[in-house]
Amino acid sequence: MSTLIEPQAPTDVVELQLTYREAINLAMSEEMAADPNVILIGEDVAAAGGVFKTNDKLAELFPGRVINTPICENGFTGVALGMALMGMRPVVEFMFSDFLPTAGDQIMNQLPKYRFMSGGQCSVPVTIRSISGGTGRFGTQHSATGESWFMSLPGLRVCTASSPGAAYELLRAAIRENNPVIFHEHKGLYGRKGPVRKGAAPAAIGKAAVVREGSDVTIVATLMMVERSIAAAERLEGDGISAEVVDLRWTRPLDLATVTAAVGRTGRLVVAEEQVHAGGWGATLISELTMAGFQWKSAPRAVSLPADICISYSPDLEDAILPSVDRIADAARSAVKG
Amino acid sequence: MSTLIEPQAPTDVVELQLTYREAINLAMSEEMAADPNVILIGEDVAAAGGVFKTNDKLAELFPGRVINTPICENGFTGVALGMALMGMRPVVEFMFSDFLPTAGDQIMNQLPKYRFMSGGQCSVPVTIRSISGGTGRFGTQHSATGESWFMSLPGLRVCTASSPGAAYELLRAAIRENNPVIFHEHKGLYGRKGPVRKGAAPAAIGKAAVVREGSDVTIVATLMMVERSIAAAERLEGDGISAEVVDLRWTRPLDLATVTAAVGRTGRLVVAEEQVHAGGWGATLISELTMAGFQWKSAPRAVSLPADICISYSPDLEDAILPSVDRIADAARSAVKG
Amino acid sequence: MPQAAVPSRIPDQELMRWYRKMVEIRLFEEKVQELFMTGQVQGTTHLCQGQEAVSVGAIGAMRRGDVQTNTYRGHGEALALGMEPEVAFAELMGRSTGCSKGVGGSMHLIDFSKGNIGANAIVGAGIPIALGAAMSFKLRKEPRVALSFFGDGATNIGTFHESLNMASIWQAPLVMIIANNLYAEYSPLRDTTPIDDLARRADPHQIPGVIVDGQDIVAVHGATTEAIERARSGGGPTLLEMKTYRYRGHSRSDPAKYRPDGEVERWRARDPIALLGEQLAGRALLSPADAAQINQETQAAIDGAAARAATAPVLTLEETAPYVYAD
Amino acid sequence: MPQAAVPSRIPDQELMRWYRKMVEIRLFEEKVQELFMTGQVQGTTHLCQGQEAVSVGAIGAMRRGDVQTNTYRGHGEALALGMEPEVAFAELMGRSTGCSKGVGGSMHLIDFSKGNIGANAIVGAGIPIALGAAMSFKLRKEPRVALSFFGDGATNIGTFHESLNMASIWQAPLVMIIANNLYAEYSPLRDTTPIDDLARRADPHQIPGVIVDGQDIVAVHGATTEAIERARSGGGPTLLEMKTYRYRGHSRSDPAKYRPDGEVERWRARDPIALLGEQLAGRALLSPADAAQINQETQAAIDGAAARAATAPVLTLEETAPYVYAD
Ligand SMILES: Cc1ncc(C[n+]2csc(CCOP(=O)(O)OP(=O)(O)O)c2C)c(N)n1
Ligand SMILES: Cc1ncc(C[n+]2csc(CCOP(=O)(O)OP(=O)(O)O)c2C)c(N)n1
Ligand SMILES: [Mg+2]
Ligand SMILES: [Mg+2]
Repeated sequence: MSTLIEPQAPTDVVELQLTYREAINLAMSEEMAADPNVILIGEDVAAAGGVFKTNDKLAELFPGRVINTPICENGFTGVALGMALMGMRPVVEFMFSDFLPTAGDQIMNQLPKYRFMSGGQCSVPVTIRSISGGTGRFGTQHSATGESWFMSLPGLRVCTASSPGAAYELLRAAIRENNPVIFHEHKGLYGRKGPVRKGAAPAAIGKAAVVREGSDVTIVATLMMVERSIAAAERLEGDGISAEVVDLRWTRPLDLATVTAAVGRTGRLVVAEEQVHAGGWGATLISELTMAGFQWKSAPRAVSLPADICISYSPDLEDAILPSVDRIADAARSAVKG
Repeated sequence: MSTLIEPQAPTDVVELQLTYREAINLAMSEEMAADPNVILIGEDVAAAGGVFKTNDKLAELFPGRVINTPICENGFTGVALGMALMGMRPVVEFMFSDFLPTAGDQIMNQLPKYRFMSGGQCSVPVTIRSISGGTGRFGTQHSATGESWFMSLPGLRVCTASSPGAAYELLRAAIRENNPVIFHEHKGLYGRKGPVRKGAAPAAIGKAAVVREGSDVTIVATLMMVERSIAAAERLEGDGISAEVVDLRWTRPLDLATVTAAVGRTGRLVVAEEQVHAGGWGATLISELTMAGFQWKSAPRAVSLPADICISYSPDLEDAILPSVDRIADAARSAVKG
Repeated sequence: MPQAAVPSRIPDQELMRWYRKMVEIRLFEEKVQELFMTGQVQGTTHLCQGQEAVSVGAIGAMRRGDVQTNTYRGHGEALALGMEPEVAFAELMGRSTGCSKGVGGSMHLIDFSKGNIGANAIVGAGIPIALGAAMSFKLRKEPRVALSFFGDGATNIGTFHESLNMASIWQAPLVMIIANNLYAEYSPLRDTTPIDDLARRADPHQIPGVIVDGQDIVAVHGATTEAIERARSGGGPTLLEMKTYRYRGHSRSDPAKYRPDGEVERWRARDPIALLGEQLAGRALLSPADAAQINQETQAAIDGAAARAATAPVLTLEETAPYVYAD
Repeated sequence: MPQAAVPSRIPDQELMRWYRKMVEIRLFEEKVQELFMTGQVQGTTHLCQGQEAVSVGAIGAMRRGDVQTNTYRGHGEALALGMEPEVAFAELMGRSTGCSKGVGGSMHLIDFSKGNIGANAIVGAGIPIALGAAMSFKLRKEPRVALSFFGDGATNIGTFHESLNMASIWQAPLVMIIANNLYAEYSPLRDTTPIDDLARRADPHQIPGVIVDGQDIVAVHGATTEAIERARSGGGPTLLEMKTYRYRGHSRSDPAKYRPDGEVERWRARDPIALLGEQLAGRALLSPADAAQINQETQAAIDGAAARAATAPVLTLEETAPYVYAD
């Protein structure tokens, strides 16, 4: 991670090959270098660098600005809110997204509503970085993505990062955003390597990205499901099916424009989601498109977690429950071929 | 509330005219009389009878079984879970549904997952009675229905009561259910009077109810939106439009069978929901029906809270933000007439 | 348990200002009750009559740049921080001229320009928020202090303890103020809390906990000044327990029948306004006629403020949209 | 701060049982580490080596019908409660013969039939659950007690304090046991907690807090017996702080570099198994040869259990569905 030792002001865009972990680390160090109000707080974020080591070296590079907390998610999320009210831009790390509910009050009643209740007197630039998702064999209480838990809350923004490049550009956008953002990292992606455009502009808030073009069917996905959808699309090529893949990126706000344009090109939609369909962004997208009178060439499909089964520890069971490349490809195939 | 003084074992069905508050009180006292394991805990539930007085006399009728708690929602929800593991059937009152997130961990990580994580060794018969919704001028942090917040969680059941009769039959079902149920009462309905079939069987878990028949358009609603939908349907009669109203009753599980049959009769759907559309049961219903290949006569419509505005205290603003009879009728009319 | 130190002598002028402010709060709350009865204020309100010395005394110890959070029972703090009664009434009436444009209401009298950075409707939630403000001061090496006001009932929710612990390890410039009015809604303290002296809850977080006579504004001011100056000079947080009482029920729908006979009367015998009035009389600063005149003037100002507030417009839903997201 | 009373004399047989059980736990955990390295156990594990006396001593004080909750670091409690190592290994390997059918894994060794009503992966969450169990005993007038095991780090989360408060006002038959192993993940206690003696946290909830030498199983057993019997006889809850240490890092991915030089060695010098071994040797109950034989026998049993566990089948997804909802 030699790129991180001497953070520089972003100048020209340089393409690097970084892991997802390194991309997050780079985004953190650049934003901390650019603005002294950016700080990082959370459990074991300092010397230890976080449980998934995304914060490596930050404590050394930015003395006093990387702050370990006791175990008290609701409390330290409230602390971040208070800091933000006084002009700081705290980034808060949650070790696992399953712990977001332990800070339920601050996340649902405080962060999103604080500005509103005051009649717009303040802003709340807090970024919660939360470690999401399965494949780790962490069992029932440590494997949720939680990417749609808070998508109904006005005042909040919810972001998901699917690749090193996306993580770099999205995290910088989240930190610069003047409203609270829950930023989901996927624990199964930390080791993935990919291109990162160092120095590129932060991503646009609320914008989805077409990550693969195609003409027969559109697959919309987030987090780890994006790479699985791309793999499915590659596999479908062999069947003569051209699949487009959209990385949704934000579950609040939903980028209906990009998704509608994409599905408009293909007429067919598969949502690939590492969550139960009920109450999620996949259902919301399908509902919004249908309400807008979209003419489906074939009924949209969802590849999701089962409605009524929890995630197990057992590796075989975890593999069986997560949407697979096969299941995504099958859904897309049946959307096209019926 | 003389019906409550001497709870009797339910025998024949007697139709009474009760308020929603009295219906809940009757259900509580009957279930407490029927099973000594049923107890009630929460803030000020005992002598005070709860902030909305639904627990009137219960503490006197059932000495030692109505237990006041300190203000610590996460803690006392965990207490209820522990009691349930030992064979009790605790009912927990949350003063306002906005406080459910303060017990986020117990509600999202413990109640629904406890049985699963143990490989089915236990059951968790906890009922959370939660006071939901607007019209009270309670402002931004005391007006949520929260009826869809937990609808994605396997292991949980989520119920809503729209009338005195429904409240009576549903609450008794919830208390008898061997799995955790979040039972939503609407604070704007406590004074409503209506028929209650005392002694009738508890409602079926997960079953919606057609509360008004009609042939042109189906309106699906919960809580206070049910009476507003019925009022809208009555108004639509004047326009020659015959509207069916379905009280969804459960947001987990969703009764797709009843809704599909209903919409199958009319071909048109309006969801009337006191919540943001994104991530809610309305979106999920529309998505499920569309994925199942439903042939819409016209695009389904949602009457919801705005996606990006919070609820205000100001009475005018609260009235403006809540879905009104007019808005529901307009949506149904446009579904039918285009 | 340390008791508050004997306060240094307060200038007469200052005492008179406090007296007037307490009267203003008292009459403001009376007016709110009246407006409630006539439907001009709706929903709920949580009046603070009886607790005026806590709000005015503690806030009197703040300096420019200091901030505080409070609760749904926050009218006293809002007025003590200098909110105009008209602005507060407008908020309670849901008018656009309210401090929070009428979207907040009685539970959210907020004014950032006066250091009033939050009035929270969730028990306990304001405490870590104040701690966060304090930590921003510490990190930026600004000589500023944050206060948080909350009730006895809030000392049973986890967030309070989490905040004590963090405040201690970080030695944050924070002063936590319990207005122990002996009740949380309908529950007497002893039903929900196994101790009487809540200041003890600071101890296992290695924070000084101080019991203060919350009816004696001079004691309140003295103890808070000491805590604030310790915080400002790097000495870390303090927990102050103000022993006080609310004369009315929890909220407008509560007749407060659960109180033992004579309790209200015993507390009224130590009314904070009367106590300060006696001191002022002792110093020949306030005659009965002066007191009557202050009451009269204040009442007139309150009545005028309420009347003016009632004429302001209400926002449309669209006009509230910009308050959701900042640009 | 009360120190544990001098315990009454424990029968030799019982001491020998404890010794064997501690060795079983020690070797079980070694085997888990090995299985981790070979990929037969995946995800994460949190080993309890060094803390065996806490689990075995405290659980030795329970009677039939008593229950307890513990945490992700709960292998010691599970085995002390009598879970067969094969069943535990099977759980860690995700097999259908595991106590939780393999759906739970290392963090959820649960067996209701043995009073093990929960192993929780959320810090602090098991405490109110144990309190609920205790309250059900109290309401039904059953002479049963609930225990809850958790770590030092858990004393900073709100739920812990909420539970102390409720346990006290209700005088619940609950014994809360802090295994203070000086670290919460990578954080030394002193970085996150302003005090050393966590038993103090009981005080402002009017609960006895007792400091116990967690390496001395006789002391652990004595203090827990006293607390349990007080609870059983209506005397209310107790908070026990067991001073102990984990030899390994927090979880399998942690090399525990953050420890000061010599610390592990100092704690190993007071190894709970060695300490009890010395006592037993002093009573002529355990020769070096006996100890070696126990080790050998236990190792063979552990190896056999792991090997057998590895042959069991894994459930299908459909087979796990009935564990979600009860009928
Ligand atoms: C988390 C939460 N639970 C419950 C409530 C409902 N509630 C509002 S005020 C109150 C009592 C608070 O008592 P206390 O802290 O003593 O403050 P006081 O009202 O006496 O000023 C309760 C239970 C709430 N607002 N937030
Ligand atoms: C609410 C919550 N926050 C964070 C975590 C992550 N986590 C798991 S164990 C642990 C440290 C707990 O330390 P302690 O309570 O001392 O127990 P020990 O691991 O030392 O046995 C942390 C932070 C969690 N599981 N739950
Ligand atoms: Mg109080
Ligand atoms: Mg520890």
